[in-house]
Amino acid sequence: MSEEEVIKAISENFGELVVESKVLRPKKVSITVKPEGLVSIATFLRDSLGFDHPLGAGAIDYPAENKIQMVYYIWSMNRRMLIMLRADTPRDNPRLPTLSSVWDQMNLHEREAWEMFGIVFEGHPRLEHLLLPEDWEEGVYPLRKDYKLPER
Amino acid sequence: MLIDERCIVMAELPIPIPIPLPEWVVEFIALNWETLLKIIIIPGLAFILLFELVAVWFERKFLADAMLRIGPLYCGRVAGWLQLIADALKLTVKELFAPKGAHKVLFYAVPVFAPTIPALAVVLIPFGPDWILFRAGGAGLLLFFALTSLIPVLTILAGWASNNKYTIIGALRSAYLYIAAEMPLFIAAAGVVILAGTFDLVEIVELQSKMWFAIPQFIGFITFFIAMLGASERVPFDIPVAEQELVLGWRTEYTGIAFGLLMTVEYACLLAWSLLFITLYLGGYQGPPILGPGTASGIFWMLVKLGIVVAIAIFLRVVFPRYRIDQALRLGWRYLIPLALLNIFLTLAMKPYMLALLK
Amino acid sequence: MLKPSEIKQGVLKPYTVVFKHVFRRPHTLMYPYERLKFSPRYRGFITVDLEKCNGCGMCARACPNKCIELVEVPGMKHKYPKIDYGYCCFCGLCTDSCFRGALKRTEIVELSAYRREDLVVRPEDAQPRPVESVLPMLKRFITVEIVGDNVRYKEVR
Amino acid sequence: MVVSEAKEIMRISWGPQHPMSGQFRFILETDGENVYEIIPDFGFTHRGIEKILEYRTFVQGIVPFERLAMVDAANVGLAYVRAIEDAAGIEVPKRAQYIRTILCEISRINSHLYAIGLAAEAAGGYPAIFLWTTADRELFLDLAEMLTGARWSYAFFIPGGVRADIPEGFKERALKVLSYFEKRLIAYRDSWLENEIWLTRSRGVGRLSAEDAIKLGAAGPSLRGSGVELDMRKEEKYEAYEELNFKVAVQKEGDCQARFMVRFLEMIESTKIIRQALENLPPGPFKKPVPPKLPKGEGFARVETARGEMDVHVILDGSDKPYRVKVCAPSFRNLYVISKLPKLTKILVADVPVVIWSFDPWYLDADR
Repeated sequence: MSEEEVIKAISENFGELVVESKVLRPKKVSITVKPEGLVSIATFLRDSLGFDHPLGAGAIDYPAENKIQMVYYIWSMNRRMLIMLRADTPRDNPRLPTLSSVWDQMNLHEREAWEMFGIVFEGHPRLEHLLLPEDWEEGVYPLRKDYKLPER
Repeated sequence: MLIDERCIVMAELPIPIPIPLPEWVVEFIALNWETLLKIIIIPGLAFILLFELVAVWFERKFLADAMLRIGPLYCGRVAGWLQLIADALKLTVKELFAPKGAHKVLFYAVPVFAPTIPALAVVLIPFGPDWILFRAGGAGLLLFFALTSLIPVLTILAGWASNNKYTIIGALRSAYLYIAAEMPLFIAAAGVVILAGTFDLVEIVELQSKMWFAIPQFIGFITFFIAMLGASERVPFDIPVAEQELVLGWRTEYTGIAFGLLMTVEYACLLAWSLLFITLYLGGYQGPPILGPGTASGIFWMLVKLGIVVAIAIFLRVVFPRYRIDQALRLGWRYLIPLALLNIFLTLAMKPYMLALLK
Repeated sequence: MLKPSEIKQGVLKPYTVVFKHVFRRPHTLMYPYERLKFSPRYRGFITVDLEKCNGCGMCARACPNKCIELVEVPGMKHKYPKIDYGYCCFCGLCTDSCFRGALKRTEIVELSAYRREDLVVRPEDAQPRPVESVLPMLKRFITVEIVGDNVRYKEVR
Repeated sequence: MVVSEAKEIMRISWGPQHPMSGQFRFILETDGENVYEIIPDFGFTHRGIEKILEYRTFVQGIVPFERLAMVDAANVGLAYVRAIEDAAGIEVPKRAQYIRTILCEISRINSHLYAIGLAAEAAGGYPAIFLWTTADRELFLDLAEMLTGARWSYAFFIPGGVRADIPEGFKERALKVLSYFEKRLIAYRDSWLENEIWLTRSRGVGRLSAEDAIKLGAAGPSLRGSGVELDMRKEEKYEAYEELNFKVAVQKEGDCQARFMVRFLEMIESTKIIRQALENLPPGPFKKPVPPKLPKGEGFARVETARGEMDVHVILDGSDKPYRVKVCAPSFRNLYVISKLPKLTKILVADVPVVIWSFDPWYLDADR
């Protein structure tokens, strides 16, 4: 099943939920999804399309378009293909459903995205600080563009 | 009092003592200088401390060579021999303190009493036909085992007294290990006793004049060596001191000279067990008389064999990792004890042929 | 139970192989008295050639940790780079970015100082100097030669 | 602090100041012998590399990026450089690809030697192999210093190629070092791989099955130790790995011994790769000039570092600094697998160092 078939399979089952899907590089597919369909598409990817090996997840802050994009990198072991599952949320009140039920490892990546970008993940078992110290003051999200690094 | 009388008395001494001593002291030395020599020099205090210094220096220098590095170098200009004395002195001047909530009396009692036990065990080992501190006759071997089995008791006391959760785990582990190591030692030694017919160490050594017991008792020889490593906690079995998990086992809370004394316990244990190993299997002081008949060549041969056995045991530290506690216990209970029992059956079955071999 | 072949392979062979290593030459180097001879590309202390440098500041822009600052040198017409070794990570990007070849790498690594301010080296002090000036007790330079299956330390002048 | 009275489970803190844990803290829930829970405590060495990179140009960014897994600086630096080249569509000349492969494999051998030394020392005592590996790493550090000028943090790759060409005399020196190293590997195998007590300590300990390794997201030797053949050098065919033939080291048992063996075999493969790369080194330029400001774009690179597959996602916005750099670090996933291991197999307190060091985590890589 090459890249196009994966995109076709997803668009058939979740037509309207998929905002945009394109083939970045040979064997690398990028799919942007509405937040509501995130969990269903993720379970579909894992169970029927065989994307079982999670690599990581991170967020990107676009203050110009007032959105934060969360990207999940998943690798399929038998298809030898990588998929980047993306979901956009508004910048002022970022909320996303958690994928830790689908891929267990996303639990840690979502905690990091929460403390660095402020994305609140509904249903996340334990939203706590992962990398930052416990006494990091609330509301300050270091990886956002408006947090300026003190220039030496 | 005629001066010459005192000089005569002193003249009989092998070493003339120039300093003026009170009357009764000279009398006392003149009468039993031989036992004093035994107590202080050869199998006594100086020997044990000197052995510990040389063994630690040897371990550092020899293992460093195997690891392609140099080891102590600058202390004492020649291959760092002074390093050990410097370390010992350093330990004496270090501050001595007990952790909060520790049982003070017990905490300091253990390092004081612990080295005496293996030192007492060394007393029973014959270094020559008549060069033995305490000729225990028929109870030589039994007394040795009775003494050495006191060590785990003190370890547990030390572990408990330091009021630290790691030391308790370390102390209990060393107790399990000691039991698993002592059983094969008893049974293997029983094989030798059956062959020799007596518990007296001197007679056991005399019997080995023509052929060492290692050859007829080969299985016992191997089990005794492995179990000896377990009893003196040398490398494959130094689990109680496993720094990866328990930092330093039951010795963690000790500082200063208390720590130094506990290190002496470890090396004195190694000394005691390897001396027994030599008397039981490698023919004690038997050997071609190089330094003339009698005790001199006996002591020489004992030291040579001791050097070889301890070198082999110490070199294991750089070759093998450490057993886990349950693997060590399994080795002790499942492999060493059956092997030792097999050895006893063999000796019982083939005793007449072995005796013919020995005569 | 261990089969005899297992014992020979698993116990005796490691013992003998490690024992053979006792007779090999140790790899320790007596540092202050003998010192490794680094390759000509080694990235150590950086010297500033006051004639070639025209004060363009390319090196200051290239430095990832912003350790280089252009300062006036009394008696010279324009500014020269002053390097703060407290922040420098010896990546060598400044020497590569200087197209006039004014910044040169040397093999001196003995740059420790008692105070943080002493780590800042002004351009006029950053002149090339031999290693002996930094290591007075140095006896010989060493290069590592491989002879058969052994490593030998050869002295090089 | 006691967690549950019923089973007397006590919570022991392992690290960050612990002889065998390196600068990382694990919280062990154990009852003295059995370990029921290993909770990694991330963040002790978090430096915010992803934020620092947004304030540095591309060439300057390589220096902090390499400090993610400094012991394997070449492969890690390559991940960032390839991500930028992928984003801006830069073509690297052939000779630069070969030089990059050579330095990457030298750095891989360095990293594996470091890992093997510590894995051996984790099993207890002070085995000689722990210091032999340090002694033999010196030769490879000298090789890297001859090529790049630095022993550890090379900063040798830049978008468009490498910073300098191979010096003369490098090839003969490298071939001599490699033949010496192969003799040393025989000494390692004889003294350690068949070492009876090492086998009892590592065989069957920390067993990770193939589908668990895939599901939990193990990386690199930890994945290949469980029988899953995934090596980015064969998948992505980057740099010169396409023309060089080498095997992917895979073991099936999935225990500590298998992971140790995978690293050992990978070192042998690396020597073969370096030899082939040195033999047919193509002529031509070693660097292509690249403008400081790169066009807008998005790039993704996957490089097989010594610890596993590192994925870097770079987004450029037309300026000379990256807009956002997302790093998926292999040690982060390996540490996650370690935390799930007590649920899969029985682990004793004495096994914890052997298990942890068989995954060879690099904590700065995990904390980013």
